[in-house]
Amino acid sequence: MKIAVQTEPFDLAAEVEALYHDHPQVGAVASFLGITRDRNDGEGVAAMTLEHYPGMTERALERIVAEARSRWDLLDATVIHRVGALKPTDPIVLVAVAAAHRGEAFAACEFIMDYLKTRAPFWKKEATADGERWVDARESDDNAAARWVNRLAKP
Amino acid sequence: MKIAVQTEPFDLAAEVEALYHDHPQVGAVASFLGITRDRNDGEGVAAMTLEHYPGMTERALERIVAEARSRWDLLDATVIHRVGALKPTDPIVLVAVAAAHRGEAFAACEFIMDYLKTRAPFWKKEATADGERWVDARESDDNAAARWVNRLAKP
Amino acid sequence: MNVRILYFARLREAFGTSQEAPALPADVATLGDLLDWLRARGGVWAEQLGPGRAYRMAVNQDVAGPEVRLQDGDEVAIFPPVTGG
Amino acid sequence: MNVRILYFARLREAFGTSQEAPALPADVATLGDLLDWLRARGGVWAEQLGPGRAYRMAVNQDVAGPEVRLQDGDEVAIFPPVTGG
Repeated sequence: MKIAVQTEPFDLAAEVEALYHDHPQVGAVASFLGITRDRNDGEGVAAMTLEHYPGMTERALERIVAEARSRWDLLDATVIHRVGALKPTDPIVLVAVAAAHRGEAFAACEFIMDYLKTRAPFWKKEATADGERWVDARESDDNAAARWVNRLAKP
Repeated sequence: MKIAVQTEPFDLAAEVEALYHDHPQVGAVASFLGITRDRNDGEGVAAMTLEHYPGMTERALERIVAEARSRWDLLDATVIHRVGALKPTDPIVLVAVAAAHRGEAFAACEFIMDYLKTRAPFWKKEATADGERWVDARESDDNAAARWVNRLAKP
Repeated sequence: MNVRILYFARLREAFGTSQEAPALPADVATLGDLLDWLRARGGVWAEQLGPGRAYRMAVNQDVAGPEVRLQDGDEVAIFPPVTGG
Repeated sequence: MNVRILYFARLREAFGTSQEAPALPADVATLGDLLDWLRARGGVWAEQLGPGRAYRMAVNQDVAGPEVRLQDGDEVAIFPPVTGG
Protein backbone atom coordinates (compact mmCIF):
# COMPACT_ATOMS: atom_id res chain seq x y z
CA MET A 1 0.00 0.00 0.00
CA LYS A 2 1.33 3.42 -0.94
CA ILE A 3 -0.15 6.70 0.26
CA ALA A 4 1.49 9.97 -0.72
CA VAL A 5 0.62 13.67 -0.51
CA GLN A 6 3.05 15.71 -2.56
CA THR A 7 3.52 18.89 -4.58
CA GLU A 8 5.44 17.11 -7.37
CA PRO A 9 3.78 15.40 -10.36
CA PHE A 10 3.55 11.62 -10.22
CA ASP A 11 4.37 8.99 -12.84
CA LEU A 12 1.16 7.12 -13.73
CA ALA A 13 2.89 4.30 -15.62
CA ALA A 14 5.47 3.66 -12.87
CA GLU A 15 2.82 3.68 -10.14
CA VAL A 16 0.51 1.29 -11.97
CA GLU A 17 3.37 -0.97 -13.05
CA ALA A 18 4.56 -1.25 -9.43
CA LEU A 19 1.19 -2.82 -8.61
CA TYR A 20 1.51 -5.73 -11.06
CA HIS A 21 5.08 -6.00 -12.33
CA ASP A 22 6.36 -8.55 -9.80
CA HIS A 23 2.92 -9.82 -8.81
CA PRO A 24 1.69 -12.45 -11.29
CA GLN A 25 -1.45 -13.05 -9.20
CA VAL A 26 -2.73 -9.58 -10.26
CA GLY A 27 -5.23 -9.83 -13.12
CA ALA A 28 -6.78 -6.37 -12.90
CA VAL A 29 -5.70 -2.83 -12.11
CA ALA A 30 -8.43 -0.19 -12.00
CA SER A 31 -7.15 3.34 -11.79
CA PHE A 32 -8.52 6.82 -11.60
CA LEU A 33 -6.88 10.09 -12.49
CA GLY A 34 -8.47 13.34 -11.32
CA ILE A 35 -7.42 16.29 -13.46
CA THR A 36 -7.63 20.07 -13.05
CA ARG A 37 -10.31 21.44 -15.39
CA ASP A 38 -10.38 24.90 -16.92
CA ARG A 39 -14.01 25.45 -15.92
CA ASN A 40 -16.04 24.83 -12.76
CA ASP A 41 -19.62 25.82 -11.99
CA GLY A 42 -19.77 27.70 -15.28
CA GLU A 43 -16.72 29.88 -14.67
CA GLY A 44 -13.29 29.77 -16.25
CA VAL A 45 -10.54 28.55 -13.92
CA ALA A 46 -6.99 29.74 -14.69
CA ALA A 47 -5.23 28.04 -11.77
CA MET A 48 -5.88 26.23 -8.53
CA THR A 49 -4.26 25.88 -5.13
CA LEU A 50 -4.78 22.78 -3.00
CA GLU A 51 -4.42 23.07 0.76
CA HIS A 52 -4.42 20.10 3.12
CA TYR A 53 -4.07 19.16 6.77
CA PRO A 54 -0.66 17.46 7.02
CA GLY A 55 -0.79 14.36 9.17
CA MET A 56 -4.56 14.02 9.21
CA THR A 57 -4.64 13.73 5.42
CA GLU A 58 -2.34 10.68 5.30
CA ARG A 59 -4.21 9.15 8.24
CA ALA A 60 -7.58 9.65 6.51
CA LEU A 61 -6.30 8.15 3.24
CA GLU A 62 -4.82 5.15 5.07
CA ARG A 63 -8.13 4.50 6.77
CA ILE A 64 -10.06 4.75 3.51
CA VAL A 65 -7.74 2.25 1.82
CA ALA A 66 -7.90 -0.06 4.86
CA GLU A 67 -11.71 0.10 4.70
CA ALA A 68 -11.58 -0.79 0.99
CA ARG A 69 -9.29 -3.75 1.73
CA SER A 70 -11.70 -5.00 4.39
CA ARG A 71 -14.59 -4.84 1.91
CA TRP A 72 -12.97 -6.39 -1.16
CA ASP A 73 -10.32 -8.95 -1.92
CA LEU A 74 -7.54 -6.62 -3.05
CA LEU A 75 -3.87 -7.27 -3.67
CA ASP A 76 -2.54 -3.72 -3.43
CA ALA A 77 -3.51 -0.07 -3.74
CA THR A 78 -1.87 3.30 -4.32
CA VAL A 79 -3.24 6.77 -3.58
CA ILE A 80 -1.26 9.88 -4.52
CA HIS A 81 -2.76 13.34 -4.05
CA ARG A 82 -1.04 16.52 -5.08
CA VAL A 83 -1.18 19.79 -3.12
CA GLY A 84 0.00 23.31 -3.86
CA ALA A 85 -0.34 25.16 -7.16
CA LEU A 86 -1.97 23.39 -10.11
CA LYS A 87 -3.14 24.54 -13.53
CA PRO A 88 -5.69 23.11 -15.99
CA THR A 89 -4.76 19.63 -17.34
CA ASP A 90 -2.50 18.97 -14.31
CA PRO A 91 -3.30 15.65 -12.65
CA ILE A 92 -4.48 16.10 -9.04
CA VAL A 93 -5.05 12.61 -7.74
CA LEU A 94 -4.26 9.01 -8.67
CA VAL A 95 -6.06 6.04 -7.15
CA ALA A 96 -4.95 2.63 -8.46
CA VAL A 97 -6.17 -0.71 -7.14
CA ALA A 98 -4.84 -4.20 -7.98
CA ALA A 99 -6.88 -7.37 -7.58
CA ALA A 100 -7.13 -10.82 -9.11
CA HIS A 101 -10.42 -9.91 -10.82
CA ARG A 102 -11.88 -6.73 -12.26
CA GLY A 103 -15.06 -6.43 -10.18
CA GLU A 104 -13.14 -5.93 -6.95
CA ALA A 105 -10.64 -3.54 -8.55
CA PHE A 106 -13.35 -1.31 -10.06
CA ALA A 107 -15.50 -1.21 -6.93
CA ALA A 108 -12.61 -0.47 -4.57
CA CYS A 109 -11.16 2.23 -6.84
CA GLU A 110 -14.48 4.07 -7.03
CA PHE A 111 -15.11 3.59 -3.30
CA ILE A 112 -11.71 5.09 -2.42
CA MET A 113 -12.39 8.12 -4.67
CA ASP A 114 -15.88 8.65 -3.25
CA TYR A 115 -14.58 8.51 0.33
CA LEU A 116 -11.52 10.63 -0.46
CA LYS A 117 -13.83 13.32 -1.86
CA THR A 118 -15.84 13.52 1.36
CA ARG A 119 -13.39 12.49 4.13
CA ALA A 120 -9.83 13.48 3.30
CA PRO A 121 -8.95 17.03 4.42
CA PHE A 122 -8.09 18.78 1.17
CA TRP A 123 -9.46 22.14 0.06
CA LYS A 124 -9.38 23.67 -3.40
CA LYS A 125 -9.10 27.36 -4.14
CA GLU A 126 -9.67 28.45 -7.73
CA ALA A 127 -8.35 31.52 -9.52
CA THR A 128 -11.06 32.89 -11.84
CA ALA A 129 -11.46 36.13 -13.79
CA ASP A 130 -13.37 37.49 -10.75
CA GLY A 131 -10.56 36.62 -8.34
CA GLU A 132 -9.94 33.67 -6.05
CA ARG A 133 -12.69 31.52 -4.59
CA TRP A 134 -12.80 28.49 -2.34
CA VAL A 135 -14.57 25.59 -3.98
CA ASP A 136 -17.80 24.57 -2.23
CA ALA A 137 -18.37 20.98 -1.18
CA ARG A 138 -20.88 19.23 -3.44
CA GLU A 139 -23.97 17.39 -2.33
CA SER A 140 -23.41 14.97 -5.22
CA ASP A 141 -20.16 13.88 -3.55
CA ASP A 142 -21.97 13.19 -0.28
CA ASN A 143 -24.52 11.15 -2.21
CA ALA A 144 -21.80 9.21 -4.02
CA ALA A 145 -20.15 8.29 -0.71
CA ALA A 146 -23.50 7.43 0.90
CA ARG A 147 -24.13 4.79 -1.80
CA TRP A 148 -21.50 2.56 -0.16
CA VAL A 149 -22.85 2.67 3.38
CA ASN A 150 -25.22 -0.26 3.06
CA ARG A 151 -23.31 -2.03 0.36
CA LEU A 152 -20.60 -4.51 1.12
CA ALA A 153 -19.89 -5.39 -2.47
CA LYS A 154 -21.06 -4.67 -6.00
CA PRO A 155 -24.64 -5.67 -6.84
CA MET B 1 -11.99 7.50 -29.88
CA LYS B 2 -9.19 5.00 -30.38
CA ILE B 3 -9.70 1.28 -30.89
CA ALA B 4 -6.71 -0.97 -31.51
CA VAL B 5 -6.04 -4.71 -31.67
CA GLN B 6 -2.32 -5.39 -31.73
CA THR B 7 0.41 -7.86 -30.82
CA GLU B 8 2.75 -5.12 -29.48
CA PRO B 9 2.69 -3.82 -25.91
CA PHE B 10 0.99 -0.44 -25.37
CA ASP B 11 2.12 2.61 -23.43
CA LEU B 12 -0.34 3.21 -20.58
CA ALA B 13 0.94 6.70 -19.73
CA ALA B 14 0.91 7.90 -23.35
CA GLU B 15 -2.59 6.51 -23.97
CA VAL B 16 -4.06 8.07 -20.83
CA GLU B 17 -2.26 11.37 -21.37
CA ALA B 18 -3.63 11.60 -24.91
CA LEU B 19 -7.12 11.65 -23.38
CA TYR B 20 -6.57 14.76 -21.23
CA HIS B 21 -3.37 16.53 -22.29
CA ASP B 22 -4.92 19.01 -24.72
CA HIS B 23 -8.44 18.73 -23.31
CA PRO B 24 -8.85 20.99 -20.28
CA GLN B 25 -12.53 20.08 -20.00
CA VAL B 26 -11.52 16.57 -18.87
CA GLY B 27 -11.70 16.22 -15.09
CA ALA B 28 -11.62 12.43 -14.79
CA VAL B 29 -9.96 9.50 -16.53
CA ALA B 30 -10.95 6.03 -15.34
CA SER B 31 -8.84 3.25 -16.72
CA PHE B 32 -8.60 -0.48 -16.52
CA LEU B 33 -5.66 -2.73 -17.22
CA GLY B 34 -6.25 -6.46 -17.63
CA ILE B 35 -3.11 -8.48 -16.94
CA THR B 36 -2.06 -12.08 -17.66
CA ARG B 37 -2.07 -14.05 -14.39
CA ASP B 38 0.12 -17.05 -13.58
CA ARG B 39 -2.86 -19.06 -12.31
CA ASN B 40 -6.40 -19.67 -13.53
CA ASP B 41 -9.02 -22.03 -12.17
CA GLY B 42 -6.48 -23.41 -9.70
CA GLU B 43 -3.84 -24.33 -12.29
CA GLY B 44 -0.52 -22.71 -13.06
CA VAL B 45 -0.40 -20.83 -16.37
CA ALA B 46 3.02 -20.48 -18.00
CA ALA B 47 1.92 -18.64 -21.14
CA MET B 48 -1.15 -17.64 -23.10
CA THR B 49 -2.15 -17.15 -26.73
CA LEU B 50 -4.93 -14.79 -27.70
CA GLU B 51 -6.80 -15.41 -30.94
CA HIS B 52 -9.33 -12.98 -32.43
CA TYR B 53 -11.58 -12.44 -35.42
CA PRO B 54 -9.96 -9.63 -37.41
CA GLY B 55 -12.50 -7.14 -38.63
CA MET B 56 -15.34 -8.25 -36.39
CA THR B 57 -13.26 -7.53 -33.28
CA GLU B 58 -12.71 -3.88 -34.15
CA ARG B 59 -16.36 -3.56 -35.17
CA ALA B 60 -17.55 -5.08 -31.87
CA LEU B 61 -15.28 -2.79 -29.83
CA GLU B 62 -16.44 0.28 -31.76
CA ARG B 63 -20.05 -0.61 -31.05
CA ILE B 64 -19.41 -1.15 -27.37
CA VAL B 65 -17.72 2.24 -27.06
CA ALA B 66 -20.51 3.89 -29.08
CA GLU B 67 -23.05 2.32 -26.73
CA ALA B 68 -21.12 3.68 -23.73
CA ARG B 69 -21.05 7.16 -25.28
CA SER B 70 -24.81 7.02 -25.82
CA ARG B 71 -25.36 6.10 -22.15
CA TRP B 72 -22.96 8.53 -20.46
CA ASP B 73 -21.61 11.99 -21.07
CA LEU B 74 -18.08 11.07 -22.14
CA LEU B 75 -15.35 13.14 -23.74
CA ASP B 76 -13.18 10.37 -25.18
CA ALA B 77 -12.31 6.69 -24.83
CA THR B 78 -9.51 4.33 -25.79
CA VAL B 79 -9.60 0.53 -26.03
CA ILE B 80 -6.45 -1.44 -26.85
CA HIS B 81 -6.48 -5.24 -26.81
CA ARG B 82 -3.43 -7.36 -27.42
CA VAL B 83 -3.45 -10.65 -29.32
CA GLY B 84 -0.84 -13.33 -29.90
CA ALA B 85 1.60 -14.73 -27.31
CA LEU B 86 1.48 -13.35 -23.77
CA LYS B 87 3.11 -14.40 -20.50
CA PRO B 88 2.20 -13.73 -16.85
CA THR B 89 2.34 -10.03 -15.86
CA ASP B 90 1.91 -8.96 -19.52
CA PRO B 91 -0.92 -6.43 -19.94
CA ILE B 92 -3.71 -7.77 -22.17
CA VAL B 93 -6.21 -4.95 -22.42
CA LEU B 94 -6.48 -1.25 -21.67
CA VAL B 95 -9.78 0.60 -21.43
CA ALA B 96 -9.51 4.31 -20.58
CA VAL B 97 -12.44 6.74 -20.48
CA ALA B 98 -12.32 10.53 -20.14
CA ALA B 99 -15.22 12.61 -18.82
CA ALA B 100 -15.81 15.86 -17.01
CA HIS B 101 -16.78 14.00 -13.82
CA ARG B 102 -15.76 10.72 -12.23
CA GLY B 103 -19.12 8.96 -12.03
CA GLU B 104 -19.48 8.81 -15.82
CA ALA B 105 -15.86 7.79 -16.34
CA PHE B 106 -16.03 4.92 -13.84
CA ALA B 107 -19.37 3.60 -15.06
CA ALA B 108 -18.44 3.71 -18.74
CA CYS B 109 -15.03 2.09 -18.17
CA GLU B 110 -16.58 -0.83 -16.28
CA PHE B 111 -19.41 -1.12 -18.82
CA ILE B 112 -16.94 -1.32 -21.72
CA MET B 113 -14.95 -4.05 -19.94
CA ASP B 114 -18.08 -6.06 -19.07
CA TYR B 115 -19.30 -5.89 -22.66
CA LEU B 116 -15.87 -6.56 -24.14
CA LYS B 117 -15.64 -9.72 -22.00
CA THR B 118 -18.90 -11.08 -23.41
CA ARG B 119 -19.20 -9.58 -26.91
CA ALA B 120 -15.80 -9.02 -28.48
CA PRO B 121 -14.49 -12.06 -30.40
CA PHE B 122 -11.28 -12.92 -28.54
CA TRP B 123 -10.33 -16.40 -27.32
CA LYS B 124 -7.65 -17.31 -24.79
CA LYS B 125 -5.63 -20.49 -24.84
CA GLU B 126 -3.49 -21.22 -21.80
CA ALA B 127 -0.32 -23.31 -21.55
CA THR B 128 -0.37 -25.28 -18.29
CA ALA B 129 1.73 -28.16 -16.93
CA ASP B 130 -0.91 -30.53 -18.41
CA GLY B 131 -0.64 -28.98 -21.87
CA GLU B 132 -2.67 -26.34 -23.68
CA ARG B 133 -6.31 -25.62 -22.94
CA TRP B 134 -8.89 -23.16 -24.27
CA VAL B 135 -10.28 -20.95 -21.52
CA ASP B 136 -13.98 -21.50 -20.88
CA ALA B 137 -16.38 -18.56 -20.89
CA ARG B 138 -17.50 -17.61 -17.39
CA GLU B 139 -21.05 -17.27 -16.20
CA SER B 140 -19.85 -14.46 -13.90
CA ASP B 141 -18.94 -12.43 -17.00
CA ASP B 142 -22.43 -12.92 -18.44
CA ASN B 143 -23.88 -11.78 -15.13
CA ALA B 144 -21.61 -8.73 -15.02
CA ALA B 145 -22.74 -7.69 -18.52
CA ALA B 146 -26.40 -8.38 -17.70
CA ARG B 147 -26.27 -5.85 -14.84
CA TRP B 148 -26.20 -3.04 -17.42
CA VAL B 149 -29.21 -4.09 -19.44
CA ASN B 150 -31.83 -2.27 -17.40
CA ARG B 151 -29.53 0.42 -16.13
CA LEU B 152 -28.98 3.63 -18.02
CA ALA B 153 -26.66 5.14 -15.44
CA LYS B 154 -25.15 4.46 -12.04
CA PRO B 155 -27.58 4.12 -9.13
CA MET C 1 -25.10 -19.94 -53.24
CA ASN C 2 -21.52 -19.51 -52.10
CA VAL C 3 -20.58 -18.32 -48.63
CA ARG C 4 -17.30 -18.15 -46.80
CA ILE C 5 -17.31 -19.84 -43.38
CA LEU C 6 -14.69 -18.98 -40.76
CA TYR C 7 -13.95 -21.08 -37.68
CA PHE C 8 -12.13 -19.85 -34.59
CA ALA C 9 -10.36 -21.17 -31.50
CA ARG C 10 -11.59 -24.55 -30.22
CA LEU C 11 -13.81 -25.06 -33.29
CA ARG C 12 -11.02 -24.19 -35.70
CA GLU C 13 -8.88 -26.86 -34.05
CA ALA C 14 -11.66 -29.45 -33.87
CA PHE C 15 -12.57 -29.01 -37.56
CA GLY C 16 -8.92 -28.83 -38.60
CA THR C 17 -9.57 -25.77 -40.75
CA SER C 18 -9.88 -22.03 -40.26
CA GLN C 19 -12.13 -21.43 -43.26
CA GLU C 20 -13.91 -22.92 -46.24
CA ALA C 21 -16.03 -21.59 -49.12
CA PRO C 22 -18.51 -24.32 -49.99
CA ALA C 23 -21.12 -24.18 -52.72
CA LEU C 24 -24.34 -24.67 -50.77
CA PRO C 25 -27.33 -26.69 -52.01
CA ALA C 26 -30.46 -24.73 -52.89
CA ASP C 27 -32.33 -25.76 -49.71
CA VAL C 28 -29.83 -23.94 -47.45
CA ALA C 29 -31.53 -20.56 -46.99
CA THR C 30 -30.80 -19.59 -43.39
CA LEU C 31 -27.95 -19.85 -40.90
CA GLY C 32 -29.92 -22.64 -39.20
CA ASP C 33 -30.06 -24.53 -42.50
CA LEU C 34 -26.30 -24.10 -42.87
CA LEU C 35 -25.76 -25.58 -39.39
CA ASP C 36 -27.94 -28.58 -40.32
CA TRP C 37 -25.91 -29.00 -43.51
CA LEU C 38 -22.62 -28.90 -41.55
CA ARG C 39 -23.91 -31.33 -38.91
CA ALA C 40 -24.90 -33.75 -41.68
CA ARG C 41 -21.19 -34.24 -42.31
CA GLY C 42 -21.20 -36.30 -39.09
CA GLY C 43 -18.08 -36.84 -36.93
CA VAL C 44 -16.67 -33.72 -35.27
CA TRP C 45 -19.19 -31.58 -37.19
CA ALA C 46 -22.19 -33.33 -35.68
CA GLU C 47 -20.49 -33.43 -32.31
CA GLN C 48 -19.21 -29.82 -32.00
CA LEU C 49 -22.38 -28.26 -33.41
CA GLY C 50 -24.71 -30.71 -31.68
CA PRO C 51 -27.31 -30.06 -28.99
CA GLY C 52 -25.95 -28.79 -25.71
CA ARG C 53 -22.72 -27.44 -27.23
CA ALA C 54 -21.98 -23.75 -26.67
CA TYR C 55 -21.07 -21.83 -29.81
CA ARG C 56 -21.90 -18.49 -31.40
CA MET C 57 -22.43 -17.40 -35.00
CA ALA C 58 -21.93 -14.21 -36.97
CA VAL C 59 -22.95 -13.15 -40.46
CA ASN C 60 -20.88 -10.40 -42.04
CA GLN C 61 -19.25 -9.75 -38.66
CA ASP C 62 -22.49 -9.25 -36.74
CA VAL C 63 -23.68 -11.78 -34.18
CA ALA C 64 -26.55 -13.70 -35.79
CA GLY C 65 -29.13 -16.33 -34.87
CA PRO C 66 -30.31 -19.39 -36.86
CA GLU C 67 -33.22 -17.45 -38.39
CA VAL C 68 -30.92 -15.08 -40.32
CA ARG C 69 -31.21 -15.55 -44.11
CA LEU C 70 -27.95 -16.05 -45.98
CA GLN C 71 -27.02 -14.30 -49.20
CA ASP C 72 -24.47 -15.14 -51.83
CA GLY C 73 -21.03 -13.90 -50.76
CA ASP C 74 -21.84 -13.69 -47.03
CA GLU C 75 -19.05 -14.10 -44.50
CA VAL C 76 -20.28 -16.55 -41.89
CA ALA C 77 -18.34 -17.28 -38.68
CA ILE C 78 -18.83 -19.99 -36.07
CA PHE C 79 -16.90 -19.75 -32.81
CA PRO C 80 -16.93 -20.60 -29.08
CA PRO C 81 -18.22 -18.12 -26.48
CA VAL C 82 -15.65 -15.34 -26.23
CA THR C 83 -13.00 -15.18 -23.50
CA GLY C 84 -10.99 -11.99 -24.08
CA GLY C 85 -10.25 -9.10 -21.76
CA MET D 1 -6.08 23.25 29.91
CA ASN D 2 -4.02 24.07 26.83
CA VAL D 3 -4.96 22.88 23.35
CA ARG D 4 -3.62 23.71 19.92
CA ILE D 5 -6.29 24.81 17.44
CA LEU D 6 -5.64 24.65 13.69
CA TYR D 7 -7.72 26.47 11.06
CA PHE D 8 -7.77 25.60 7.39
CA ALA D 9 -8.84 27.05 4.05
CA ARG D 10 -11.75 29.52 4.17
CA LEU D 11 -11.72 29.56 8.00
CA ARG D 12 -7.98 30.15 8.17
CA GLU D 13 -8.44 33.18 5.94
CA ALA D 14 -11.53 34.46 7.77
CA PHE D 15 -9.84 34.22 11.18
CA GLY D 16 -6.55 35.57 9.83
CA THR D 17 -4.58 32.81 11.53
CA SER D 18 -3.66 29.20 10.83
CA GLN D 19 -3.27 28.23 14.50
CA GLU D 20 -3.35 29.29 18.10
CA ALA D 21 -2.66 27.63 21.47
CA PRO D 22 -4.95 29.34 23.98
CA ALA D 23 -5.16 28.57 27.69
CA LEU D 24 -8.79 27.55 28.10
CA PRO D 25 -10.97 28.43 31.09
CA ALA D 26 -11.93 25.56 33.40
CA ASP D 27 -15.53 25.36 32.09
CA VAL D 28 -14.38 24.34 28.58
CA ALA D 29 -14.56 20.53 28.79
CA THR D 30 -15.80 19.43 25.35
CA LEU D 31 -15.32 20.42 21.72
CA GLY D 32 -18.81 22.00 21.88
CA ASP D 33 -17.69 24.13 24.84
CA LEU D 34 -14.63 25.20 22.87
CA LEU D 35 -16.86 26.29 19.97
CA ASP D 36 -19.01 28.35 22.39
CA TRP D 37 -15.85 29.94 23.79
CA LEU D 38 -14.61 30.81 20.29
CA ARG D 39 -18.01 32.19 19.22
CA ALA D 40 -18.02 34.40 22.33
CA ARG D 41 -15.18 36.35 20.71
CA GLY D 42 -17.86 37.79 18.42
CA GLY D 43 -17.11 39.20 14.92
CA VAL D 44 -15.90 36.66 12.37
CA TRP D 45 -15.74 34.00 15.10
CA ALA D 46 -19.44 34.26 15.92
CA GLU D 47 -20.24 34.56 12.23
CA GLN D 48 -18.16 31.69 10.76
CA LEU D 49 -18.99 29.25 13.56
CA GLY D 50 -22.61 30.39 13.87
CA PRO D 51 -25.79 28.44 13.16
CA GLY D 52 -26.25 27.37 9.56
CA ARG D 53 -22.54 27.55 8.72
CA ALA D 54 -20.95 24.38 7.38
CA TYR D 55 -17.71 23.37 9.10
CA ARG D 56 -16.08 20.21 10.43
CA MET D 57 -13.94 19.50 13.46
CA ALA D 58 -11.20 17.04 14.32
CA VAL D 59 -9.46 16.15 17.56
CA ASN D 60 -5.98 14.63 17.26
CA GLN D 61 -6.58 14.20 13.51
CA ASP D 62 -9.83 12.25 13.82
CA VAL D 63 -13.14 13.78 12.84
CA ALA D 64 -14.97 14.66 16.05
CA GLY D 65 -18.36 15.95 17.16
CA PRO D 66 -19.20 18.56 19.83
CA GLU D 67 -19.63 15.87 22.51
CA VAL D 68 -15.96 14.85 22.38
CA ARG D 69 -14.11 15.68 25.65
CA LEU D 70 -10.88 17.64 25.31
CA GLN D 71 -7.66 16.82 27.08
CA ASP D 72 -4.60 18.92 27.79
CA GLY D 73 -2.32 18.94 24.74
CA ASP D 74 -5.01 17.94 22.22
CA GLU D 75 -4.67 19.04 18.61
CA VAL D 76 -8.03 20.47 17.57
CA ALA D 77 -8.82 21.44 13.97
CA ILE D 78 -11.74 23.38 12.54
CA PHE D 79 -12.20 23.45 8.76
CA PRO D 80 -14.73 23.73 5.92
CA PRO D 81 -16.25 20.62 4.29
CA VAL D 82 -13.49 19.01 2.23
CA THR D 83 -13.13 19.50 -1.53
CA GLY D 84 -10.16 17.42 -2.67
CA GLY D 85 -9.91 14.76 -5.35
